[in-house]
Amino acid sequence: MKRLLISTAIAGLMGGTALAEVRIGVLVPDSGPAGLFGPSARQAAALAAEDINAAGGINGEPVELIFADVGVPPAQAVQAVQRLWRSDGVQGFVGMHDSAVRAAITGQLRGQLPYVYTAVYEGGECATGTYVTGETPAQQLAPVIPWLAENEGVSRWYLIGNDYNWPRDTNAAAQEIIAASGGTVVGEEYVPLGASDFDASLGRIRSSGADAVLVTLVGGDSVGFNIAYSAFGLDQQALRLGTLIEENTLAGIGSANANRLFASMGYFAGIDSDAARDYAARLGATFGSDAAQPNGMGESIYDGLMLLAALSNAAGSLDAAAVAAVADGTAFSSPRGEAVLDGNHVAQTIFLADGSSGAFEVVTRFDSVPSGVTCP
Amino acid sequence: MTLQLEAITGGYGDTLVHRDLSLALPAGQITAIVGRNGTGKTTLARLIAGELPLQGGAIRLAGYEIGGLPAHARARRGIVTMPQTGMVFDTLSVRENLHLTGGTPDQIARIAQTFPRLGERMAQRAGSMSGGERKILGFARAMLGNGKVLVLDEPSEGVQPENIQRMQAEITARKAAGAAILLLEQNVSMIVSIADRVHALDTKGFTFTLERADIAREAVLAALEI
Amino acid sequence: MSSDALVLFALNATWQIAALALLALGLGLVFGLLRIMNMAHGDFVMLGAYAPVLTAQWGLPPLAAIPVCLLMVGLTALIVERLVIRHLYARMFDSLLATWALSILMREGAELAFGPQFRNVPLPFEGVTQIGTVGYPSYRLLVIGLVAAGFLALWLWYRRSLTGLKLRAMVDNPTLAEGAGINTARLSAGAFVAGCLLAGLAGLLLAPTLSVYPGMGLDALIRSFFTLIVGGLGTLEGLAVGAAVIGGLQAGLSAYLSQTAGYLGVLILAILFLWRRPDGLYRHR
Amino acid sequence: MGSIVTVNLALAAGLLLVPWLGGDFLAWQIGLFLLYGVAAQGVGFAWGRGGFLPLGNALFFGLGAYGAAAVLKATEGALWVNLAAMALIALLCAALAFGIALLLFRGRMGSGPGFSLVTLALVLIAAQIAETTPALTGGFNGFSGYPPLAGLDPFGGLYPVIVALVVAVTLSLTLIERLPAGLILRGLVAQEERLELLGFAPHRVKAWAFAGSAGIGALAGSLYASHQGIVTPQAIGFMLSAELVIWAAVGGRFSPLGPLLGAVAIGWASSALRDTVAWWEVGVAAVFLLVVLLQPGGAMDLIHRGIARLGLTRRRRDAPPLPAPPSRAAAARGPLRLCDVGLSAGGIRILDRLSLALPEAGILCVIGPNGAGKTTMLNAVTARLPVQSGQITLGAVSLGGKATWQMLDHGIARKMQIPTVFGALTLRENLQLAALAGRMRGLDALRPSPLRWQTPPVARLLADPEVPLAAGLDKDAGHLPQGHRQFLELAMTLSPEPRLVMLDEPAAGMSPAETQLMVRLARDYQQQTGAAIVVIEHDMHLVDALADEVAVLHQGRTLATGSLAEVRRDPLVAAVYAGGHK
Repeated sequence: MKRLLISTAIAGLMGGTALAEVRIGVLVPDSGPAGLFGPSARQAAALAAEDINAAGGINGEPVELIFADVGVPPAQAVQAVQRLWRSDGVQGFVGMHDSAVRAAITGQLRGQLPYVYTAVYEGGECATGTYVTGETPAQQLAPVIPWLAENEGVSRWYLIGNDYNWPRDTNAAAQEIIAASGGTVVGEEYVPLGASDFDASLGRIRSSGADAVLVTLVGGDSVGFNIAYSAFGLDQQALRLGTLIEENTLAGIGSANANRLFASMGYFAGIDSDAARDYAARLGATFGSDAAQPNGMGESIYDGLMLLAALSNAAGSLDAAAVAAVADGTAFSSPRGEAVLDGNHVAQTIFLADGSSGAFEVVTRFDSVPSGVTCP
Repeated sequence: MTLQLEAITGGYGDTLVHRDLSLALPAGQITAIVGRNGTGKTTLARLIAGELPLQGGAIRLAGYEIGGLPAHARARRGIVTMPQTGMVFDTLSVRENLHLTGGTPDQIARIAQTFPRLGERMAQRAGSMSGGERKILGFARAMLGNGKVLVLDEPSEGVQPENIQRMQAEITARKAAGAAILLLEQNVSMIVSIADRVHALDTKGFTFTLERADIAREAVLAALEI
Repeated sequence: MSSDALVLFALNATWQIAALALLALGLGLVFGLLRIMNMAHGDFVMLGAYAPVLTAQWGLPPLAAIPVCLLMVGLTALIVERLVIRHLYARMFDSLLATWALSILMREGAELAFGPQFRNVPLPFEGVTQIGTVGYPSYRLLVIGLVAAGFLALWLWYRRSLTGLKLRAMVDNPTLAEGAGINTARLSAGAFVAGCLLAGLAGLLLAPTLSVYPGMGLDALIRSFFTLIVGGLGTLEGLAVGAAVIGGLQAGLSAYLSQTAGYLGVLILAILFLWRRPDGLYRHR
Repeated sequence: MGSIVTVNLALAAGLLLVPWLGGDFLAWQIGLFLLYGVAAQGVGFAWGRGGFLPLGNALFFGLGAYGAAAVLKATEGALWVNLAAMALIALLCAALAFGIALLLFRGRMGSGPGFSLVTLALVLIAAQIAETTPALTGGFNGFSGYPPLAGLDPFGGLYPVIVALVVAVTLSLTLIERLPAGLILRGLVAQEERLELLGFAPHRVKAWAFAGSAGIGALAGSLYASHQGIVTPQAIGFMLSAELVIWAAVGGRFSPLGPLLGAVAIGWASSALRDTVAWWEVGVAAVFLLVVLLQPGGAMDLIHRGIARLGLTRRRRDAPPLPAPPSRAAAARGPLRLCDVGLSAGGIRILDRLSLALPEAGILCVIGPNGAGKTTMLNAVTARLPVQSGQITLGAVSLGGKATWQMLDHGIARKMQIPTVFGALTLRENLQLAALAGRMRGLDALRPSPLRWQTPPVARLLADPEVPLAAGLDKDAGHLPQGHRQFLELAMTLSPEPRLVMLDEPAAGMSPAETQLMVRLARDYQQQTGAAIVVIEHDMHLVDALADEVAVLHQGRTLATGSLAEVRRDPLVAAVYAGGHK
């Protein structure tokens, strides 16, 4: 990790002379609440750059990554974006961060540079020049809810999330999918970010008679909720499905509290494929003891870079208009599997994993799941 | 033990109240200082106690320089001060106030006999007592423990005459036990009754000294400019 | 409301109150005795919560978490007192700002030392205790019991012991306390370290019920603050009352309206108290 | 005045050179930090000048930002409509802050942390609302999709507008320091009690300061909306509030430029270091800690000291004094009467149905043993302590329920037992404040000429060769010896020409010569103005020299009144003094 930091720092300082490279800005959270994804995201980016360069680079030029910390308020995040763009000559961006930062970045870029957004999010991003590899609610839920209904026999859903855009939009999508699968929503509630007391919610879940709970709490809130959930023995009553519970969050929850805790994402460290195993092995080989726990949020940067490279190679340059002209249908592969750009989102593989053992075990996979986002 | 103030200088920050003031408090003697308000009697008490930093000079207790010690260390060496105000812990009970000074149960029982008002109010919060009663409690605190130098700042203020008599008896007893006592008082009768030496203090320093034989009401009143 | 629901609500409210009282205890001690607003309080809670994580990492038996916690938190508090707090005893704003800077330092330091990821502290024992027909997590009941016993013991100690007497004397009249031979500088240092140790122990006890990560202190700090504001800054009784009001209000509003209402309700209550009853419910003196 | 113009011209020129030297991008970067800096200037103003620390000033920054964004969306870039709306938003924020501060400071809340915590709670509430009402604010993801102010490009035309705001705010803050308003604020921090006795309402002064602080924050926020093109809950959150305080502290809260410097330096350094140095946050925290511990005046304090060492500070020229307008205190009429006044504190009865009629003119000396309630009586009259029973009337007017600061308008002025002067201010400034007392109206606080007012009593005192004030007018009052401090406080007490002067042990700590002077000055004032003077005194020589009448207080009651000889003969008085008390 330190070596990587230093090398990127040096690369940044020497940047002025090394003109024969394609510079990509990589926006990752090093600080703030999402800071725990920073190390895995940086490592994913490093592996992607290695792979891109090994395959001939972007349009024949080696790729150079310039990182910026976007785990900060939007106003400071766009400072970094502007600096990379205007001072460091970055030609395209890949970013994994929250939606507020994304909205601020698209407002600054205004389609002048290609920008790939890779985080799980609520859907609906249609800004010009912006491409999205992150999982949408439709992707995470549309195949999964019917599957759980069929295989786990659940139909009475309780929706709980933090009180902001992503959980609300996710639950709006969930409402439709649950109804379509023949289930009912027996409760829906939102708690403020940073909540630490879930007793009242757990009481409501118990009395609602729910047999499944869709958890769209984030970070520490999710950890706290899931610990209390098991303490009250609710795992016996209802399974949980999380759309943002990755390996770090699961580690915080602990194996003792993870009985019947499912998660639905495009990547898990435990995916049983050559690409995923190879990815994990290379992380260990490259970063040794500094290797961060691979997870869907961090790994998504790899996908983003692969998509940007594929787009650029298809267009022959990173010019925004040229990229836009060829974008639709561009395919790329990653540890997640194959994905194809459909509009400005990707149709991708979604995995459903069970965390009961304390580590995610993939239960089933759904290929080429569409994003459900159609832009005008 | 004798307490010796050698040319001490001090006050409140930049505002110096005493400059090069010298004074000896011999063991087994009651030394009184009289003077109008604002001449710095309380400041002197606070300088001796260590509440205010010494800005010059030395304070020696039996020859040992204590002018640089913090207040609690001076207290542990036997310098006991009864301040003019804030002489008791208002939120503590009377018994706790006495206990804190190091009074043994026997001593506390004895002082409670001497001052029956205290004996009746052992469990009461000190802050709920009248000003005079708090003076008595503050005085009793100073009398407990093993003070070798007692600095008493207006102990009789607001106290009933019969209790002033008892105070005088206590002070005299401590004198007999060898304590050096500094009495800062405006109560002329008390000074006339028990003081061995009286210094008159003005804003410029000590103006004159009366020895035991010369201490008479008129002479002390002259010092007070009444 | 069914009787089961009522019992569950009562238990939840009790748990809330116990947890709040436990969290706020160290902060209340430091403020009540020293008039220092320790903005780094939450970070001492965080440090205490990491003790079982480190103990497990080093392969020590679970009970070793207690000495590890005391040592780690105590040493940090001692250094902090020496370098920072000691110089700020009479400067309320400055102590607030300095401990706030400390809070950032400790949080960032923890992130560098322990990593940014969430840690899980397993419960020392699993299980649910039946109270009537309601099952309640046994560990929570244990913590409630410990907090109640601890408060009682602390109250007795504060009222009856010589050190407690010296502390009360120092709070009442520091000058006179010095005059009575009490080394207030050392007593203050001791009080600060004790307050931090209590914060650390709160972190240790609550760790199995919380998400443990470097930034967890902020939430602990804010909740402790509002407890103190309502209870009145500075007495043990007030702290218990404050925890009861805040915990009860939050539990009640969360149960009958929503979590957001509970959160806003606590903030509004705190403002009302600061405005109309700055001494809190339990009047000091 | 010259230096203000120079500094602000240099600031404007320096900032306007940024895009020319460093390019539009650098100007855009600096623009954000300047806007933060302006909001931090607001915090610095409240904290450094007003003496209270707002921990939630992002509330006003955020309200300004959201408000401006909504206006920009609704009005689609009509410049004057936009500007008027932004000004209105800033005014509304200022009014909100004024109301909050008035409510809070009127109660028992001092300038302590209670106020800070309320502002913290307010900003937490605001952030929660902003985050959870997507329909109104765009929620967590932010409010966007509006044009910038007058279509100005954030990378071009907007920057000069930001610089204009920075210079306007800096200029205003610097000017206020040189105006009566600034002097009053400094007096507030230096010695709130004396300011109140001079007839200024501290809670109103603080409310004005907080309103200014909030208005500045809102203006910065409204330009921030244009600069960013998106407003998210962070703009109204706790973290930004906290950073505003850090910037103000590190840059220097006592100087208008300090917070600006702090915000630009730390903001810019953070943005440069964030991506390469993992320790940057630790570094900022460490710098903050060191500033709090070692350099409370922040960086600007160091710079000021450096300038002072270089000898670059200019001496201010003294403008000739102007005659002060008539004082409201001089117009008051009616003798003061205390009727059965009862007052207890801490469970102890201090005034016990005290009745005392003061003469309408002449000097009354109040004597009595310690603890008789003499000073408490003055505290009851000046409303420093609440009277629990009985009545205090001035002519036909009841003084019950009035506040200390209202007493001067009733003609009552007071000198305290321990002289309270504005220690951090020079003698001249002390007297300037006293000249404003009872005479200043409305906008006088923002005009320079009231600082040149000279009042007849002060003019007489300064002209008196024996009074030791005229020589050291530019020294800090805090460095005066005790006796001189008494004369300064006397000058300030007499300056508003009060009809009732209360002097609490005016000769304490004075030499005999000084005491005689004090007697002469009090006598002179009484004869020149025909006022009533109440003197509390232990020194019988002084009482003898001064008193037209004497009142003896004992255990909270009036024991006797009459001439000194009469009360000396009174057997009750003799009994009280028999214990040996004077």
